[in-house]
Amino acid sequence: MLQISCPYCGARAEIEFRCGGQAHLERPGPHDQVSDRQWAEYLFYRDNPKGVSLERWVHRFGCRQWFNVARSTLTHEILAVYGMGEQPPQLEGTKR
Amino acid sequence: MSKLERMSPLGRGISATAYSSEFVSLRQQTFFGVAKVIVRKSDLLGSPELEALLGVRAPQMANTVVQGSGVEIAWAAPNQWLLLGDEAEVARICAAAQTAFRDETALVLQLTHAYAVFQIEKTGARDVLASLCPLDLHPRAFAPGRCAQSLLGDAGVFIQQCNEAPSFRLMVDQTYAGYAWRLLSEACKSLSSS
Amino acid sequence: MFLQEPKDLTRHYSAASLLREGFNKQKGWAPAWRDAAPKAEYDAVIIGGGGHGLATAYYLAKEFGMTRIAVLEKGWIGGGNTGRNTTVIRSNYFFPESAAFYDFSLKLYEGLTRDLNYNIMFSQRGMWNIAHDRHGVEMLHRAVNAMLLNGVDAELHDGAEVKRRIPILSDAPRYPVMAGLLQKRGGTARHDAIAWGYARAADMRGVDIVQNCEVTGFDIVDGAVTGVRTTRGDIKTGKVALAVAGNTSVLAELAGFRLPIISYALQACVSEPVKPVLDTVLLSISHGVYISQSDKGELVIGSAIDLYPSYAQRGNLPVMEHTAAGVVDLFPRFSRMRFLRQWAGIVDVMHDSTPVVGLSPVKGLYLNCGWGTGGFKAIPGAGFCYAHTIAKNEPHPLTAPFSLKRFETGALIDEAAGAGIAH
Amino acid sequence: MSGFRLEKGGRIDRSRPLSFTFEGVSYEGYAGDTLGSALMANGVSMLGRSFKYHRPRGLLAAGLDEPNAIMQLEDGAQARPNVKATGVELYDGLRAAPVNAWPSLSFDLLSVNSMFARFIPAAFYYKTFMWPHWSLFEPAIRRAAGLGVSPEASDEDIYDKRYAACDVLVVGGGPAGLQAAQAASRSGARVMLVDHDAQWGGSLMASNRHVGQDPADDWIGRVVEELRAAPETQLLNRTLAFGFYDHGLVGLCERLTDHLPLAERSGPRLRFWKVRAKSVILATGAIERPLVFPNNDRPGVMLAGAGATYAARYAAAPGRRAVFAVNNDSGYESAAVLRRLGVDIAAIADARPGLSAKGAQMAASGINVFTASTITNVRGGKKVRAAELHKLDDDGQAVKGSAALVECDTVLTSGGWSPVVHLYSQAGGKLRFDEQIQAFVPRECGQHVLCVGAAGGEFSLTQGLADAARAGAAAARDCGFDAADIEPATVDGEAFGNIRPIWQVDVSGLAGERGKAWLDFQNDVTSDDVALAIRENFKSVEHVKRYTTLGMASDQGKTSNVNGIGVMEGALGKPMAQVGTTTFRPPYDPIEIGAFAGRRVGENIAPLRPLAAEDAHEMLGARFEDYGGWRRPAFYAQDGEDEHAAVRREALAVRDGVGLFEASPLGKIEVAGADAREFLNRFYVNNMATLKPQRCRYGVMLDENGVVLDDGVLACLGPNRYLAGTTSGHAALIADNMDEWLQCEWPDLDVVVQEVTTNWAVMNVNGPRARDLLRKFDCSIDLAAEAFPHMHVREGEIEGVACRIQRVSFSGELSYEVAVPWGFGASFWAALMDAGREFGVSPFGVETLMALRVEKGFLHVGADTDGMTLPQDIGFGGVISRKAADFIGRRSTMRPDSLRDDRRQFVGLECLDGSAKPLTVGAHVLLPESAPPALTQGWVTSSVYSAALGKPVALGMVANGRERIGEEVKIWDRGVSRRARISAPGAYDPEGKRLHV
Ligand SMILES: Cc1cc2nc3c(=O)[nH]c(=O)nc-3n(C[C@H](O)[C@H](O)[C@H](O)COP(=O)(O)OP(=O)(O)OC[C@H]3O[C@@H](n4cnc5c(N)ncnc54)[C@H](O)[C@@H]3O)c2cc1C
Ligand SMILES: NC(=O)c1ccc[n+]([C@@H]2O[C@H](COP(=O)([O-])OP(=O)(O)OC[C@H]3O[C@@H](n4cnc5c(N)ncnc54)[C@H](O)[C@@H]3O)[C@@H](O)[C@H]2O)c1
Ligand SMILES: Cc1cc2nc3c(=O)[nH]c(=O)nc-3n(C[C@H](O)[C@H](O)[C@H](O)COP(=O)(O)O)c2cc1C
Ligand SMILES: [Zn+2]
Repeated sequence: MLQISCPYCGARAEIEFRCGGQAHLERPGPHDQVSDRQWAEYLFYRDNPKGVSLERWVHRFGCRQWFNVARSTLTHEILAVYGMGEQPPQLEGTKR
Repeated sequence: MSKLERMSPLGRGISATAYSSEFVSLRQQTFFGVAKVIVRKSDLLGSPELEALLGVRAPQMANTVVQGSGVEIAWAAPNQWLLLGDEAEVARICAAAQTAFRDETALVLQLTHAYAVFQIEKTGARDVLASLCPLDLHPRAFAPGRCAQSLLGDAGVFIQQCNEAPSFRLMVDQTYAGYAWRLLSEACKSLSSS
Repeated sequence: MFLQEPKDLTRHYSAASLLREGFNKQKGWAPAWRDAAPKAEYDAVIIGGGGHGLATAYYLAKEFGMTRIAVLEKGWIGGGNTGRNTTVIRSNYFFPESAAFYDFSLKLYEGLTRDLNYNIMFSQRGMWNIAHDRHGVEMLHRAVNAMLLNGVDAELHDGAEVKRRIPILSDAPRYPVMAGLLQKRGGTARHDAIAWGYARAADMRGVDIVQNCEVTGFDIVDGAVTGVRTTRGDIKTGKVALAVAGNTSVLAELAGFRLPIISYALQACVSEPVKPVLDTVLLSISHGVYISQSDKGELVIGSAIDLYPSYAQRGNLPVMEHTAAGVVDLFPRFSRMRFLRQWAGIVDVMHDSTPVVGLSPVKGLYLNCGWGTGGFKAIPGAGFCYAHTIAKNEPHPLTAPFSLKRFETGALIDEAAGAGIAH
Repeated sequence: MSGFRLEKGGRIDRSRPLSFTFEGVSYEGYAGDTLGSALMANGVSMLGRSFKYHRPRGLLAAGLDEPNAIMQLEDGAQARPNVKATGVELYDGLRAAPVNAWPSLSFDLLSVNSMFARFIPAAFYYKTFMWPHWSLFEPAIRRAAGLGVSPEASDEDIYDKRYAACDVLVVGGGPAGLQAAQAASRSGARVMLVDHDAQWGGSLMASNRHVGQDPADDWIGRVVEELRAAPETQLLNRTLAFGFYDHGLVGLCERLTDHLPLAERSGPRLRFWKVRAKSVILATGAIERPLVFPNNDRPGVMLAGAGATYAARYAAAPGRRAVFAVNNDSGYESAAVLRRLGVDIAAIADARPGLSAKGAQMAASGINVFTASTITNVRGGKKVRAAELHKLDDDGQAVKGSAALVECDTVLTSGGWSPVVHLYSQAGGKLRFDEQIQAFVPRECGQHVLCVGAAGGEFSLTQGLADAARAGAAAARDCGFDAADIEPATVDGEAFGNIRPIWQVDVSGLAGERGKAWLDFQNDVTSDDVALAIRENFKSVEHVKRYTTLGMASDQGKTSNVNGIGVMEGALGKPMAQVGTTTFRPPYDPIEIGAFAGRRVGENIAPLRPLAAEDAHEMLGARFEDYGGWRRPAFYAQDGEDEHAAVRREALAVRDGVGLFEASPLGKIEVAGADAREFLNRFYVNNMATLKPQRCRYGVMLDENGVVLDDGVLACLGPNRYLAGTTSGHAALIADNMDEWLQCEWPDLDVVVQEVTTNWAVMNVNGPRARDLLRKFDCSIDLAAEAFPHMHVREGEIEGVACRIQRVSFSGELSYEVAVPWGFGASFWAALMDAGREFGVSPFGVETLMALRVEKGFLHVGADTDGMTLPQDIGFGGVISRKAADFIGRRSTMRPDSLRDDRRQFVGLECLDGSAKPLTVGAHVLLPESAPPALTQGWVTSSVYSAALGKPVALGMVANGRERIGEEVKIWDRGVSRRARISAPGAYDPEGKRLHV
C-alpha cells in the first residue's frame, strides 16, 4: 500500500486516494475543429512509461484536492508531488 | 396536525447508542450542529465579516481546529471549513454568513442532518480507531486541536481530537451511522477481550 | 536439422514413452525445445515468449509454412502473464465479433492437447458468472441470449439452482446469488503447459526459441522495419511481431509510436492445497473475484488490478483484502483456508477491454496487445489469427475488428458495457 | 525416530500436562510444547505422507520451515487444514490428524505410487493422459492431490485488523532482533518488535550459550523486560510478519487465541496488522539446509539444529542414538547440545577434509568424527535403523569401499544455513551469493530495510549482536532520534570454520540402487527430477521450479530452494549466483483468508444505507432490496401479495389517487458561483445557459467518451445557485467528476460545489390527488397549478421546517418532490401517510416506480442505457444540434461510429401476442424470420405489466429503431420467441396531459 503525500494533508495511506491517470493531458478544442485522431490521442493514447510516470491523484477521502505526482512505475517510489497546473520538476527518466 | 419530529441517525436498528468499558467509551452525540463554508477566493477567508462572525480567524493550517465564539472551526480543504457546535449557534452563524457572502462565490450550507457524530474516549480509543482507520493517531502525530478526514472502514470520516484524555469526535455521513456504529462497537468489544 | 514431424518416436509423448523411460532412468528424453542462439537473419521475428508469441510461431510454421522464424524472449518462456494467470478459459462474450473469435480459440483449446502432443490439462468443468441483484440478473439474461445467438453454449439458472449445483456456496451471503450463467465448455488449463507445449511443437517445426534475449530497439527505414536490436546482437528481418503483453507500450516507444494502453498490475493468489472441494469456475463481478481449484488442490483466486499504472509485477494489500472478503462471502468455509502465495502480472489494458491484433503504424511491425486481464483463453485463437496477419500482411477476418482504428472511429467493442465483464 | 521426553530441562511447564489426540490416539504433552515436540516426546515418528509418492514422513524441522508434518486440526467450524505441527502450540484437548493418507498413516493405499515412482518422474502428467481424453483421468488425479480437507462449516471466528505506524519495526525476536530493538528503543523512538513464536529468544532458546556473563535465558529475560517497560515500544509475540509491501508497509498476522483450548477462546482469533514503518530491521534468522542423499526423507532424519531445539527447548529428544552428517561447524554445536542432554552421538560425518577447531574438540571428547565423509543412505523404512557413511574424494564423490554402517535411531544433518531474506526480497531488495557461507544474502534495497544477525548472513553471534546494536541505533537516528550507540553483548567460544558445499551427495560411484534423494520433501521433488528438468531444457531456475514444483508446496521451499539451486549449479555448470533464486512472495507462511477479509464480512462488506423512514417502510410490509448500496423498498406486500400484484396495486393507486415514495437517495449537489451557469452548461448535454431561477430542467451528462453517464434534474435556486440532481447510485461519482473538472480542467471558473444528498430526505407525493394531500400541511409555498407549474422549484417551510419542493415527475402524474432535513424525514413520511389516509394514499416502491416510468417511456440510465449508449441513441440528437457550446463528451458524439444510422436506439416494444406476461428484460430483438445463430437487432431493456393500460409494455434498444417504428420484430429469449412491434416509447398518456394539472 502506497503512502502518498497530499500537498495539503501530508502523508496518507493509498486507500484515501484515487489515481486519475496521466497528468498534463491537454483537452483539444474547440470541439468542431478537432480531428478524430487528435481526439483519440487525448482520450485513449497514453505514454504508459516504464519508469517515471507523471500522473494526477485526488485525495478522495481527505481534502478532495487534485494534485500531480511523479512516481516510478517500476519501484512505485514517489519522486515528487506538485500542484495542479504546475510544471513537473526536472527528474531523471522523465519524458517531455 | 402535529409538528414534525427530529430523529437521530442511529434512530433505528441499533439497540444501544453507548458502549462503555474500562478502556473505552463510545457514544452518539445527537443534534450536533455542522455547517460547511466554502469560498472561492482565499482572501475571503481573511474577511473581517467572516472573522467577526466566527469570533476568530478561520484556521489556515491544514487539519487544524480553532475555537471560535460558540462554534469550533475546522479546516476541511483549501478555502473550506466546517463549523461545529451547538445547532442553534451554527444555524445563526450560517444565516449571517449567507447574507455576508451573498455577492460572492461561496456556499454556506448547514449539514447538520448529513452527519452522524460519535464521541470515543479513554485509553483504548486510539486502538479502536486504529482497527478501522489508517491515520496515525499517536500523540506524537496527532493531538488536541488536530483534525483529519480519512476512512473508517470503507466510509469517509472526519476525526477531531478534542482533548488529551484522549477524546475524539468522529463524523460520518449519517447513512453510514449504523455501519460505523457496528464497526466501532465491535472493535471496542474486541479490545476488551484481547 | 530438427524433426519436422511430431510423431517421431524419440520425441512423442505417451504412456508408452513414459514406460520406456521408466526403465531407462529417464535418460532418453530429448529437450522439450532447443536452446537456440539467435541467427543473424530471420523471415520473421516474434518478440515475447509468452503463450501468444509461441502459439503464433507454431501456427506460422504449421499453417503458413514459415519456419525461418524466431521467438525472442527477454527472460524465460512463459514467465510473463502466461505463467501467472488464473487460467480461466471461456467464450461467453457478448458481441458477435468477440464471440466468434473467442469461441474459435476455445475450439482450438479443445483439440490442443492432441495437436501439440502435450497434455495441457484442459478441464471443461464449466464456468459460472453469477449475479447478485436484479440488474445483474437482467444483464445475465441479455448475455445468455447474446451467447446463444452467437452460437455459443450457455445456460441460465436461478439462484436456487446455482446453489444446488455448487452446494458449498454461502447460505446467507451479503450479496445473494440470484442467478448464474453457465458455460459448460468453459474451464481451466495448465498455464505453463500452454507455453511449453507450444514451444515444443514450434521447435519441432524448426522455430528458434531464443531466451534471455531482450529486444532493445528497432531498425526502421522509410517507415518499414528492417531488423531488431537485442541484448544478444542485431537481427535482420522484414517482419517483426510484438507479443509482449504489459510491455507493449515500452516496445512501441522504441519503435516511435504510442498506443492506447495502460499497464496495470493484476493480482492473483493461491491457497494451500486441499482435497477436491470446488469442481467448477465461479466469477462474481460484484465481488471482483473469480475462483477455481487447480488439479493440485489449491484454490486459484483471481483478484482485481491495482488502480494505478505499474510495471512492478508485485501485488498490493488493499486489493487482496477486498478479494478475501469476496471469497469469504461466497464461501464462508474458505475463511479458514490460507493464502499460500500472492503475485501479480502486468496487464495491457485498453479502454474497451478488447485487444488489437493487426497492423501498426510501422510497416512490417505487427501488434498483438491489449488482452488485459483476459488473454490466456485467446492464446490459440490469437496465435492462429496473428500468424495469418504476419504471413499475409493483413488481418485475419476474425481479428479484423480488433484494430487500432476503432479508437478513432469510436467503434469500440466494449465487453464491459455489453456483458459486464471487463475481459 | 524413537523420540522420547527428557527427564528434565526445556522450556516446558511440567506442572501443566495437556492431553491431545493424533489420529484418534490420546497422548500427553506439556504447556510450552508444540504439537510437533509433543509427538516427538511420545515417540510418534511418522507424522505424514508425502504429496505424490505417499512416503512415510516424520519431522524435519522445528519451525515454519517444516515440510512434512502437515496436520488437519479439529473439525467443524474450528477445522484448520494443512497446519504445520511445528507451528502449533499444544493446548489441552487438541485433536490432530495427518493429511493425505488413507485409510491410515501406517497403511496408506496410495503408497503404491512409490512403487511406480520410476514411471512418474517430474511433470509426467504433461506427457500422458492424453488418450482418450484428460477428463477421464482428471477426477482421480484430483482426488489423489491436495493435502488436508477444506473446513465444511462456515467460519464463526472474528478477525480483527489494526493499522499501526512506527519509527523502527524489528522483525524477529532472536538475539539480533532483541539487541536491535533495545538499541532503537532506548532513543525513545516508536519501536515495534514482533516474532511469530510465542516466546522470545529465537535460536538462543536452544543453545548452550552465555551472552556476556549470563546464561542466554537471563539475557533474553532482561532485554524483554526493558523493552516491555519502554513506553514507546510495543512487543508482539505470536505475530508473523508475512509480507513486505510498498513504502515501508509490513503486514503482520497476530494469533490471539489459536494456542488456547477451544473452550477458552473468545474475542478475535487473529489480528491482521498493517504497519507503516519508517525503518525496518529484519532479524529473521537463518534456515538450516538438509543434506541431500538417498532416502534422506525417512522419518528420523532431521535437521541438526532442529534436533537440538527439540531437546533443549522442548525436552524432547529425537532419538537415543544419533548420527550427524554435516558440512559446517554448526552441527557440532547441535551435537554438543544433544550430548549434554543425554543423547548418544554415534558418529559425526563431516564432509570437510580436515578437522575444524570445533570438530577437534568433539573428537577429543571421545566422539567418532569422520572427516571427508558423509552419509550415503539410511536403512529403515518407517524408522531409522542405521546410517551408511562413506568417505568423499576431492571431487565430492563417495568413495567405493569406504563404507561404514552405523546403527542409530536418528540422523541429524546440516548442509549449511540460508538467511531468511524473504521479506527483504519482497521489499525489492536484491541478493548476492556469498561464497563464504554458501548462501544468498542481502545486497541492496530501495526501501529502508536492513537485515541483521543470521538474516544478514552474519552467523557469528558476537558480530551479529554488534551489527544489530548499531543498526537499531542508526535506524532510530534516521527517524530523527538522538540514539546513542549501546554496548552490544558479547558471546564466547565462537569459532567458525568453513563450509564445504555438497549440494547433493554423489553416490554414482557406489554399487547398488540407493533410491532417490529428496530436495522438496512435501512436493516429493528429488535431485533426479531437477536433473531431468535440465535435460529437457528447463534450465532457468523458474522453469525448474514450475516443471518439478520444487518450492511450490506449503512451506514454499524454505528448506529446499537453495539446495535445489545447488543441484542446478552442478547440472548446469553455472555458478549459483548466476542460477539465481526464484521470486520470494508474500505470505512468508500461509495466512488465513479470513484474516485478510477482517471485519469486511456479512453486512459490513458493503454497508447498505437506510432511508430516512426505514422503520415506517418496514412496518408497511416493504420488501427491501439493495439498489446501488441503498436499502430500499422494492414494493410493499399486503396480505400475502406477490410482487406482481403489489406493483399493480401500487401503480394504480398512483394513477388514480396518490402514492407516496421515499426518494431520499436522489443525488443532490449544490453548485454556486459567478460561473456556475457556464460550468453546468459544459457539464450537461442540454443547454443549461437559459435555465431561469425557480425553474428545473431535465439533463443528461456524458463522460468524455460520449457515453451517457447520468441524468437528472437541474434546478436553478437563484442567480448563480443551482441544485443538480443525479440518480441515486451516482451522486458521489458526479460530485467527484465536478470537482475533477473544476480543479484539473477549468480552474479559472468561479464555481464552488458541495454534495448534500444525505442532508435532505425527499418524499415524492405522486398522483392526481398529490396537491390535495400536500395542502393539508402548513406550507409557505403556494402549490396552486398556476403559481407552481410543472418543472419548477420552490424553497420554503413546511410545518415550520425548511423544505425544498420540485415539481418533477417520473410517473407522468402530478408530482411533488418535497425535501426536508433528513432527521425530519421519518416524521414527515408518517405525517404524509396520516394526511393521505382520506385520499387512499399508497406507499410504493422502486419496482412500482419502474413500472410507472416504463409506461411513460421514461429512460432509466443504467437500465435502458449501458456503457455504449450515446445521447443521440436516446433521442438527444436534436438537443445537441441546437446547442452551440462544447460540453463534456461532445466531440465523441461526432465520431464516425457515433454518426452511424444503424446505431441502437431507444424505442418502445409492444407485445402482439395478447399475453399479459411482460417481455423478458434481456431478451433480444430479431428480425421476424431469423433464428439463431443470428445477428441481434437489440434487446429489451425495461419491461412491465401496465395495470393502467391492461397490457405489458416494454422499452428497448433497437438498431435504427426510431426509423423502424411500426415494424414487427421477434423477441427471442432462450429459444422462445414472441411477436412484438417497435413503437415510440411511452404508451401511457403520450401527450402528457396529466402532468400539467
Ligand atoms: C493474475 C492474472 C490473471 C489472469 N487471468 C486470466 C484468466 O483467467 N483467463 C485469461 O484468459 N487470461 C487471464 N489473464 C491474462 C493473460 O494471462 C494474458 O492476457 C496472456 O497470458 C498474455 O499472453 P502473452 O503471451 O501476450 O503475454 P506474456 O505471457 O506476458 O508474454 C510476453 C512475453 O514478452 C516478453 N518480453 C517483454 N518485453 C520483451 C522484450 N523487450 N524483448 C523480448 N521479450 C520481451 C516477456 O518477458 C514475456 O515473457 C490473467 C493475467 C494475470 C496477470
Ligand atoms: N553456526 C552457524 O553456522 C550459524 C548459522 C545460522 C545461525 N547461527 C546462530 O543463530 C543465531 C542467529 O540469531 P538471530 O537473532 O539472527 O536469529 P534467530 O534465528 O535467533 O531469530 C530469528 C527470529 O525471527 C523470528 N522470525 C523469523 N521470520 C519471522 C517473521 N517473518 N515474522 C516474525 N518473526 C520471524 C523467528 O521466530 C526467530 O525467533 C546466532 O546465534 C547465530 O550464531 C549460527
Ligand atoms: C494456476 C496457478 C497455480 C499456482 N499454484 C501454485 C502452487 O501450488 N504453489 C506455489 O507456490 N505457487 C503457485 N502458483 C504461483 C507461482 O508460484 C508464481 O507465484 C506465479 O506463477 C507468478 O510467478 P512469480 O511469483 O515467480 O513472479 C500458481 C500460479 C498459477 C498461475
Ligand atoms: Zn488532502
